[in-house]
Amino acid sequence: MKRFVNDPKDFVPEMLKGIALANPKTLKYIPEYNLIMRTDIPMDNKVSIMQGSGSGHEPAHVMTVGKGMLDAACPGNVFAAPPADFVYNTTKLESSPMGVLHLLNNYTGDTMSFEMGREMAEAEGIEVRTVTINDDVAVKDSLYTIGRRGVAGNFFVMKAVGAASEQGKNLAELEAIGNHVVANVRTMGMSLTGCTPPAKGSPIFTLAEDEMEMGIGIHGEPGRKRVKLAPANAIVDELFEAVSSDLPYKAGDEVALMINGMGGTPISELYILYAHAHELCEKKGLKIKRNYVGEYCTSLEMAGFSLTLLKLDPELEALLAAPAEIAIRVF
Amino acid sequence: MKRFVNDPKDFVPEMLKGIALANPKTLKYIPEYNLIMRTDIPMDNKVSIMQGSGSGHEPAHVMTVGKGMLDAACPGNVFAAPPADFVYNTTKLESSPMGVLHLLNNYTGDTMSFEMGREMAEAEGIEVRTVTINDDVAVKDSLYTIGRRGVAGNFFVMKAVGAASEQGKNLAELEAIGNHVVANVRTMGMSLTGCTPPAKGSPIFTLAEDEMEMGIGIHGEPGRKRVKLAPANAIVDELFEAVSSDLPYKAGDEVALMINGMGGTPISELYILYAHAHELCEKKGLKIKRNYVGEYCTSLEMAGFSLTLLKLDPELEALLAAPAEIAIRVF
Amino acid sequence: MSKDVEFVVRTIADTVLLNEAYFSELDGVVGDGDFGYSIARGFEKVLGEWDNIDRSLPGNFLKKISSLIISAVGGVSGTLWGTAFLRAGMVMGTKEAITQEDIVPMFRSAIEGIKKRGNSDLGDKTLLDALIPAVGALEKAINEGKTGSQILEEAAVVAREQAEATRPMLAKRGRAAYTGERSIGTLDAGAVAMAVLFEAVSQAWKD
Amino acid sequence: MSKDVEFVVRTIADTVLLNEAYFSELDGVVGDGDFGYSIARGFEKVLGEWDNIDRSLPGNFLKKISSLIISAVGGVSGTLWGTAFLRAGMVMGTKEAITQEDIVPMFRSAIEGIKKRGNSDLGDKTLLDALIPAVGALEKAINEGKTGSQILEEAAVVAREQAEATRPMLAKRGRAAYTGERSIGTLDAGAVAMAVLFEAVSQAWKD
Ligand SMILES: Nc1ncnc2c1ncn2[C@@H]1O[C@H](COP(=O)(O)OP(=O)(O)O)[C@@H](O)[C@H]1O
Ligand SMILES: Nc1ncnc2c1ncn2[C@@H]1O[C@H](COP(=O)(O)OP(=O)(O)O)[C@@H](O)[C@H]1O
Ligand SMILES: [Mg+2]
Ligand SMILES: [Mg+2]
Ligand SMILES: [Mg+2]
Ligand SMILES: [Mg+2]
Repeated sequence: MKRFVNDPKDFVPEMLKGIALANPKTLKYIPEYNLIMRTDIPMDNKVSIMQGSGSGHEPAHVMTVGKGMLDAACPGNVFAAPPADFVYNTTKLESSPMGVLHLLNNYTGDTMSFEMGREMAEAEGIEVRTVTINDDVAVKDSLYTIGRRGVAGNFFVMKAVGAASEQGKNLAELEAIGNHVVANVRTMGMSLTGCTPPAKGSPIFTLAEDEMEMGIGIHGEPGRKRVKLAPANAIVDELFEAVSSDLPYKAGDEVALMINGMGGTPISELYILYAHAHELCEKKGLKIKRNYVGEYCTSLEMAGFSLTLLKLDPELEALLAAPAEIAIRVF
Repeated sequence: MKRFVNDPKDFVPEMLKGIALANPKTLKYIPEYNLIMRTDIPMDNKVSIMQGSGSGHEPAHVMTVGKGMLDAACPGNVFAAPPADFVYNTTKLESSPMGVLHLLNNYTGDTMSFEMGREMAEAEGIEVRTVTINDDVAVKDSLYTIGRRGVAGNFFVMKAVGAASEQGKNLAELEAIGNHVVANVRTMGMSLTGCTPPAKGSPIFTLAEDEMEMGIGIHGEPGRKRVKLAPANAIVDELFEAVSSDLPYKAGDEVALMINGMGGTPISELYILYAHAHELCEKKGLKIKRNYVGEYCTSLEMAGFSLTLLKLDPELEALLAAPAEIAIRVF
Repeated sequence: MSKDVEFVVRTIADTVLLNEAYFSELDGVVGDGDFGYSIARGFEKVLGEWDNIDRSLPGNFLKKISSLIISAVGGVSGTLWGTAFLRAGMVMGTKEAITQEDIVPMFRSAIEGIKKRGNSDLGDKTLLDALIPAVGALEKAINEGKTGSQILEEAAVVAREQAEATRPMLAKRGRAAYTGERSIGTLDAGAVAMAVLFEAVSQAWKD
Repeated sequence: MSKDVEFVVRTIADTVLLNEAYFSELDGVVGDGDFGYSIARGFEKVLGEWDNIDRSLPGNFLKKISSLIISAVGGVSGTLWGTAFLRAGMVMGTKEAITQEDIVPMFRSAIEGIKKRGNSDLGDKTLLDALIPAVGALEKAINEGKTGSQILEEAAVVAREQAEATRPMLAKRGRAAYTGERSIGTLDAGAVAMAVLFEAVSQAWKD
């Protein structure tokens, strides 16, 4: 695997420096905590919203910091949760009298860091609430795991609570909106290739030329099964069936449909996948009110995609349609 | 090479169908000519602008059709110029009393198709002008070639003439603006991997794990030299030197800086490259007024990037900053 | 209309489709690897419309072949091959049948059309480097009163020799030209295609 | 402060850095391949600050190790290893030196901390599956009045055996748990790390 890199250990900080240099007016970079934050926060009349999670999922989440979405993101290394220390310090730096909302993708590591970081912040009197995102239908909820993973559906949570916070909604209201999105969003992903964390230098797993992996996570975790490569439409059929048969979708529902590229799949192919997913929605009687085709939550250079459905109501639709000003436009 | 595809021959039409399905209000798709066009054109008081070129460069150009940029795009197959027939029929369908502007990337095939298509349209009384884009400094202008290739710099041409046409500028004015951008924009690209046209099924060229290709085109044409893989900053050094030493850049100039991904390079790496390019601009005394980091003009799934500099003046800067509404937001 | 022109075009079309991958591969060495694919899409369209093509006159037949190619193939190959068939059709005008005397003028006019549209000539490492000498051989054999299959065979031998002779040349036209010196040592895809097509027609004629 | 605690932590840090790639590789089989990298960044920071760490008391020393790890390592490993050193430090409180009687309580408290933060226990296919039995062996050897190097050697043998014994287990915690049945037949990276560290400390003690 070849990539553009200097010292692999500098991968994350150099990327963050680039983001800050490209957005000098709106964003600032605090190297100590891998922190990208809005220059204009905290504000007295607005809840601050942050997300941590590992690096390697860009544009999530460091490139979605900006008015109308996140106020700060403090990622860990590639595919590693941020240290509890980053969570604590970021919470403190962006702490507003209206409180701080943590958005957390449901993984053991992230949960541990966010719990510890939250405890440390609360000990200093900062009010914190947490929305836990777990939209991945590939992982069966079981006693053995901490439940479903948070994947590309996190975009809709960020967008909805980001828009609502600009309207001045309070912390409890934002928590409720975030949980409402979580209850209505489902995702499943797959990949054609593995991916290579810069510091590791070799792929996390490899797939033969005629294989693909279904139910993949966003950290190069192998999925639930490895099967023979299939035509694009057949792959969409399988993901759509898994996602749309999971509650809460039924004929007549209005939805947002997202085809999210994993990093190595060209946008041309994403639109081929979208075309078929769109038709499957129509066949099932789901009305597509908003669509998203592009890269939202990636796994480095992995070739693959995920399919997300979000059930809409008028309030949610308005929040998704609200303006946002972020480094990379993904909506 | 694995990709998401059904019948490889349907690659382009299926992608175009996806774009139209995703943008039902603003775009329509005319399969006969691979044509994506705005639903609201032609207009009596606005010059229509079109671009052809091959497919495989998405988002260029089918995903940049919309108010404020292109009015229509009629790509050929992957990496193949559109047939003269497409150019002719598209020109006819979008023909406005104010005329039609052709944007042409300087390649033999595209030039031949656009010349033939233009002659056919002019024979029916449609007024056409052509702006030829040739920003690639990797190719030496020589007797043996038709001159420099048009690459990622085409984005700035589209954006500037698109914005100016919305202001009601006439055909001659738009031609002048387009040529002004061409005179002030320079690009050079490189790659870490080849790419695989869907119908070909095998890579156009392959690079060893320790090799890279400098001065690459956007069609998988090999570049000027194959050299040992270098750290990210050293690669940026070389492209920046080639681009910025070409006229017309000098200390004190205001510029737009673009790092364009070739399709298979994650956005994280593009920001690492941007960080160093930004610092080189500052060192040379170039003032970055606008920056662009992402995918603008790609080569399928190729891992690589190009670096573009555009010298700005206040008029050009305003045109770049004007709003545009396209399927994919790239500005 | 004479059956010969139909037979030749049909052989060309079938041969192009058979060699799609091979032609693309040749173009991939220093070009962009689309030559076989592009031109195959043109002749695929020709074959798809085969039974509906106006055969009243050879000139009309050839012009229709041209417009089918131009509507299906973009860029260099669509324009140049379309131009070639258009020019050949124009030479025939309203003649009822093709005779041996028509052959060389048709080819010469096609060559002129390619040169003009392509701004190219002998020595630029293009299909012209095989086509022009092959037509020279055709003319010589006709003048010497050889039989149809002798004529075609001699043209095919020359086309193949000259296609091979593109190897040491520097590409001056088409996408291969951008690679400069690198094109030296590679075969030109279009020239090889000419050799393959002349050989196929010569072989089919004998069978 | 007793030199022993410093020696053990130093050996752990050096060993983690030496095994960075190996530990990541183990985690890559059914996990996400970052374990070695993550934990190495923590001990790298420890070594970077080595000379500045407050050595007035073993408790303070261990707590500082903990906070260095927590500031450098994210997620599971940062939290769990940070918790372990914090708990060990808290057991020491303000004692001037570590004695043999302190060893087992320190380890037990560290284990309790990991169990609580990790919501995990024996049999979940984690580092606990090597650590808990190794500490059991440590306790037994101490009670039997063995020498320092005998004690460490017995713990190391058990840690290695139990790390190997994670192979047939189904992962119930950490990222490996998401792969379900697939985790069967693979070694747990954290458990192997425990074996490697006990062996390294045992070896270093002898030298
Ligand atoms: N200007 C030209 N004049 C004549 N023949 C040309 C010219 N340019 C290219 N060719 C021929 O066309 C072939 C390439 O065709 P094709 O791959 O379809 O075009 P492109 O270079 O646009 O991809 C070359 O191998 C060469 O024989
Ligand atoms: N909940 C837990 N309790 C105890 N140990 C755990 C737990 N989860 C994971 N581990 C240990 O940590 C190791 C993986 O660490 P690391 O790769 O840093 O975490 P992550 O799974 O977040 O990538 C596993 O091999 C296992 O031994
Ligand atoms: Mg991890
Ligand atoms: Mg081509
Ligand atoms: Mg070609
Ligand atoms: Mg791990």
